[in-house]
Amino acid sequence: MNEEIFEPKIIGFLCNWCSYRAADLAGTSRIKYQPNVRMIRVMCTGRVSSVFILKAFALGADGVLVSGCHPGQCHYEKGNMSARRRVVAMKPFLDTIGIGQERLRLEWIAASEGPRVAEVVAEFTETIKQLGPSPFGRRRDEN
Amino acid sequence: MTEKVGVYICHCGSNIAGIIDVEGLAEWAGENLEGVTVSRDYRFMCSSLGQELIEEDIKNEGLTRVVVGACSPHLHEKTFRRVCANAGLNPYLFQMASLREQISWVTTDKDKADEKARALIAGAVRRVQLQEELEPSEVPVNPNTLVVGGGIAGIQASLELADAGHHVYLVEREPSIGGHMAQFDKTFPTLDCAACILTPKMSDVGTHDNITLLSYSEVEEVSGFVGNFDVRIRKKASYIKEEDCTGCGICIEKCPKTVVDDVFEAGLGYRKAVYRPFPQAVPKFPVIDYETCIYFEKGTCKACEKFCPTGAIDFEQQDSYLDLNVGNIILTTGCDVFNADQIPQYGYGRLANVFTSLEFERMCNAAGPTEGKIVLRDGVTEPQSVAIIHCVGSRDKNYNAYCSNVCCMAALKFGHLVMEKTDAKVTSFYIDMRTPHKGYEEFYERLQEEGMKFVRGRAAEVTNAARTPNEDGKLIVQAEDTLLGKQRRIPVDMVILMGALEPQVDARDVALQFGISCSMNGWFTERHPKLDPVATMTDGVFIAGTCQGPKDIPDTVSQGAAAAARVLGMITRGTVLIEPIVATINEDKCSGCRICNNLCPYSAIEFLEDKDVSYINAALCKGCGTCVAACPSQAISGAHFSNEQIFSEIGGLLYDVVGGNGAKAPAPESELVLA
Amino acid sequence: MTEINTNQAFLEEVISATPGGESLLTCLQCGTCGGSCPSGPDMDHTPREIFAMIDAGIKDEVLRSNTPWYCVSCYYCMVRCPKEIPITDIMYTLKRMSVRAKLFDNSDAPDFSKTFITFVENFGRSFEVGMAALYHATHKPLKKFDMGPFALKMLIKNRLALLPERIEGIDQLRAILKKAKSLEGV
Amino acid sequence: MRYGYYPGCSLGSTARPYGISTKAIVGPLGIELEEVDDWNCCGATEYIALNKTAAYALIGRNLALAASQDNLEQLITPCNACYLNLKKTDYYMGKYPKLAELTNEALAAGGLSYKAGSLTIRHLIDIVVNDVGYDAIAEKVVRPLKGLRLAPYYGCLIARPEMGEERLDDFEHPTYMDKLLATLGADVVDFPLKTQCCGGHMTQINSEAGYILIRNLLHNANENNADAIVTLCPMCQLNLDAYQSHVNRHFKTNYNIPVLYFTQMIGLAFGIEPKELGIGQEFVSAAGMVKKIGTEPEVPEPAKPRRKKDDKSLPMPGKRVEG
Repeated sequence: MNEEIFEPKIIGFLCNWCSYRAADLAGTSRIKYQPNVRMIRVMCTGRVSSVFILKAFALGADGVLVSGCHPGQCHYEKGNMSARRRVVAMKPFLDTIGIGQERLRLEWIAASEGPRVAEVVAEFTETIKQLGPSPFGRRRDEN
Repeated sequence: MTEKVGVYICHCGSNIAGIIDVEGLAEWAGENLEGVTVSRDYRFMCSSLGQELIEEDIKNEGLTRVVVGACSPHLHEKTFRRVCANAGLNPYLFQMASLREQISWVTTDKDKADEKARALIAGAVRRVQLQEELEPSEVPVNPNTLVVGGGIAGIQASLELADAGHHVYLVEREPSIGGHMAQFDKTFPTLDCAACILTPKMSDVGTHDNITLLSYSEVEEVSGFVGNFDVRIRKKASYIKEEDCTGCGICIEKCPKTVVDDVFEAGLGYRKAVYRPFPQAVPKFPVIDYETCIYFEKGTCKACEKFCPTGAIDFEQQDSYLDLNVGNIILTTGCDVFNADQIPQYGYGRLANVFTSLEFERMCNAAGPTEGKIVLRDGVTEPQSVAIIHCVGSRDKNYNAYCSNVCCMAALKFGHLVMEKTDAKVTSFYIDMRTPHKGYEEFYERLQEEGMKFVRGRAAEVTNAARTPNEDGKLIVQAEDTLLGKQRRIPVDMVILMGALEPQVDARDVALQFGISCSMNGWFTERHPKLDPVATMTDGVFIAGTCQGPKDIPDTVSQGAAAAARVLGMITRGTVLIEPIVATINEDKCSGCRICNNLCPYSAIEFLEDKDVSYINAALCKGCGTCVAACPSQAISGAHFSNEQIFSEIGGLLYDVVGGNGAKAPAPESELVLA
Repeated sequence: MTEINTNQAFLEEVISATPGGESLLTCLQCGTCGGSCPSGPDMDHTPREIFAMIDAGIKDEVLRSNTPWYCVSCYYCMVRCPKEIPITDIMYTLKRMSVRAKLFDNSDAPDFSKTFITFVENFGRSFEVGMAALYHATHKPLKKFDMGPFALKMLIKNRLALLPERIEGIDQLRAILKKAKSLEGV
Repeated sequence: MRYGYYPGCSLGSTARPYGISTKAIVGPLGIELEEVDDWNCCGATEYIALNKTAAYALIGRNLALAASQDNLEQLITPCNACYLNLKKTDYYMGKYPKLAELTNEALAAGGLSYKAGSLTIRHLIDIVVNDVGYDAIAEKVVRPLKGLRLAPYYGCLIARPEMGEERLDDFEHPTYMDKLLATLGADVVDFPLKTQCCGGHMTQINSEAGYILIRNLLHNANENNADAIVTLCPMCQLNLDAYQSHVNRHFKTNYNIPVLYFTQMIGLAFGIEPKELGIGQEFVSAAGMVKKIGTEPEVPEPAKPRRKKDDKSLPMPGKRVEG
């Protein structure tokens, strides 16, 4: 797959209560956005361990998006805060192992913020396009 | 381990098939994804025929796993789990891929849509093969119900449940139930008197054997889960011994302190420091307002105590607490009204004869500050002309973008009341007249016949700056009459601002307390906007009335009854299934570091001193997985969201990336690939 | 006689030429702008009508109307608009369009602006005497009668500069404005 | 307190008294104004009517010059139109990247550039009431404006439009000048038209339309028995003052209301000689008004009575009277 039409493969971890529902809302509202983010539903961003994120990169993801409820709106009271601590802590590590912290993004998207999903996906896809393919992502040509 | 996976791709009519090549997708899954033994596409998987299709395959083809690529799991996961169960397959061996919400509805490029669809199916297929049989635990439902908020919604819900023979705890923040409806004089479109239809229901609540009325109280804490909530109520000190008080009202009569009543009288009238919001208040007991009572301020007075015939006054009284256990909760916390002085050009607070809709409701009310007389701020002069301004704080991005639903009809009601009680001319300034209910449009026509004038144009400003003699001493409403395309200045004596309905100021805190979510505006979010309007995402917590969004009395009452019906369903069933998505600790791996102990929001994790390991109480665990992610020694595993399951889902999603091994069988145990 | 839907591109033109113009799409025709406008009574069409006409693509009639020229830039409409439409900026956009399309026949307003900027472009400062003279002489010969004593009185009151001030960096300013105009394709 | 100073064209001519009085009071107030070198006209409301990019570039040049002038951070102007243009350009360049790009491309042709947010643009009265403060002003009042009934007239462009988070005051009914005049000892009219339009350029392009707007303002000020209208904008002052006789002729009225700048009122209260404040240069003479200073007010404000038993009047929102 040649670079000028590089289409990032992004893994998204969305919490069941806010962000995944926001994605549902974006759908029901027929808001169009890039197809680059492939989403995984978790009950809470608190469940998104560093292992998930590293695994995604290890398997060749160009970017990882973690999205949960706004601070204070977490369905489990404060799981999203643990997620934030974890993401913050990981960023420098991603730099050191040569992946680059820009490839990991944390976003608060409430269930009612359908349009926000489209925005975030657009922005993040653009960021990753600028960064180019992940050093770990060795592509096989699709047919 | 070789599983037999069945893959089912739904067309959802053209909703999915219109963008995604569903036949191609099913074919591809069958050919490329290891473990897939059956792969079909069908027009409507959720239809009974679609469901039978899956059941047949499970029985005849011996499927051990099922994947359905259709809509969001939030819509039909339950449906298909039931299908599996019917065919004897554990429902947790099923996985859903949201092809519609996440692809066909949001993607324009068909090829890219197909690519993403393959990824989602691959992810689901790989994940499902590692999913494990789970058994939801069944817990009994406590038949008692907590209703929060004593407005008409809460009253309706409480009576429905109580009449059905179940106990209700009705909590009300104010000294009396009744809510906004109790402030009104008439109700549209039938113009029957609000008090006449409300007060009987209020006294029913007050006297009902199955209702414990907790007025002047607030919910302090909520814990537990559907079927079995623990709730702590704080009963605010009223300094009145209810057991001794006869409600004779002598204390109120004798109280020397008069203050403006900003709550029930909407700031248009006065009350004493010891007060009962209105004569028909339920319960009948007055309360002493700590903030304004002379005794609490200066240490002397006690006039009420001196004159109370039954010695029911108790200045030493403290807040008391009440711990309840209930099976279900109905939130009917209602709404607030827009604070009109935020819009300077309408002059509220600056121009004396500009009133808010709530002030005007009180003015019309025979029991209100003016005994129902419609007068200017001086309290005596009857207006000759009245302007009613719609959409004050509604349909306005500067304040609230939404339509408040009731204002147009309330404006018509006001028009009628003004013309009935005075000789004043009434002009309404509207953007669009919205009367979409039974008998509403007819009411609009009736007001036209009664001579109410309508200017289609949002009032631009209300000013007291007269330009011509006929404007002198008047309030001038300036607006474009959009049907004429001309600017008009209409001099009037009185202006009524139809303020928007807004969420209660503390709505977000309440939502957080009960574990439900709010819309961006602050309205409580229902489980489904059309098909599940009174349930919330939290099982056992229901919502009704204006806390869910602006609505009028008929809709509010229907929702109150609907919520009660949902609760009755739960009570009748008697038990409820708890999702088995909980975390468990492998004692051999646990290092006893206790990191997880404080992380758990529900303190479901305790430390077993004797074994020196942590232990999770499944009954309290809600399955958020925070502890699982945090455990340094990987000793905690989250059912249905294990590392292995998520890893293989990632692998599938990245099927088209070398290293993803998308098409191959999932790696059984997790290896941390970063060497 | 303009027929409806003559120019569907017009709406797009207006939007793209106005910062934040997209919100014009959400106009709900409430008339808050027309109601708030100090010049409302003197306009051929209220701002609200202008927006409906833009939407309908009645380009010529919009650019012929005096509405944008009667805008006094008081910004009432803009802060009151429930859809946060930058109405005043849209009026500026329409002024520019109508000047370029040479469609606004009563040339007083545009020429007042033109006279004004002539001085700005030549001196870097505005200059009332010159303006009054040039504008009223070229424009309202009849009004000269009225303006003569007016200007005189201003002089007596010592409130008119007799000679235009010229800034030092006038060439720099000209270069900037020249570049700006080329960027806008004028 | 040191600020960059952008006087604007009119202060050298039609608004010369504004310039003079400003210079006269900044000293006593401890304000240090450093004029922007070689500033140019802001284009008023006219330039943008013909060219958009050029209009922003025209203003951009001033911003660029000020920002590069020994690291000024705050830019002050006494003219509402200049204030709006400078502030709006800074705000839009921040809000609309494309606009910023074009503006800077043009500025580059003159070897200049400006980054949105480098300067805080403020109106003179903003620093007077907020940085100096009412108390400091009150201390310097030696000649209270007792006996004067003044109508504070803000005009449009200082109150609107919305330009980012921080706002001087309400869009429609600001009160900072009311407070200022009260601080100076004057009796202040609650002027309902305080942010209404003075006619702007209508006096030039359609005098009839312009006169009506001016008439409305004079009429209401007159109804409120104002001894003078106090402005903070050259355009407002010019229209209300210089055209007052035209208006009288046109509508057969006989308004005679002097229109002064807030800086002149501060000067008077500080005991500065009227002449040194440019008083005398106005069309409608303020001599009578000046004489009145110190006399007893004609309309004494009735004190709000406590609510009596028989008082039927309804409580006014915000203004609570307890009984």
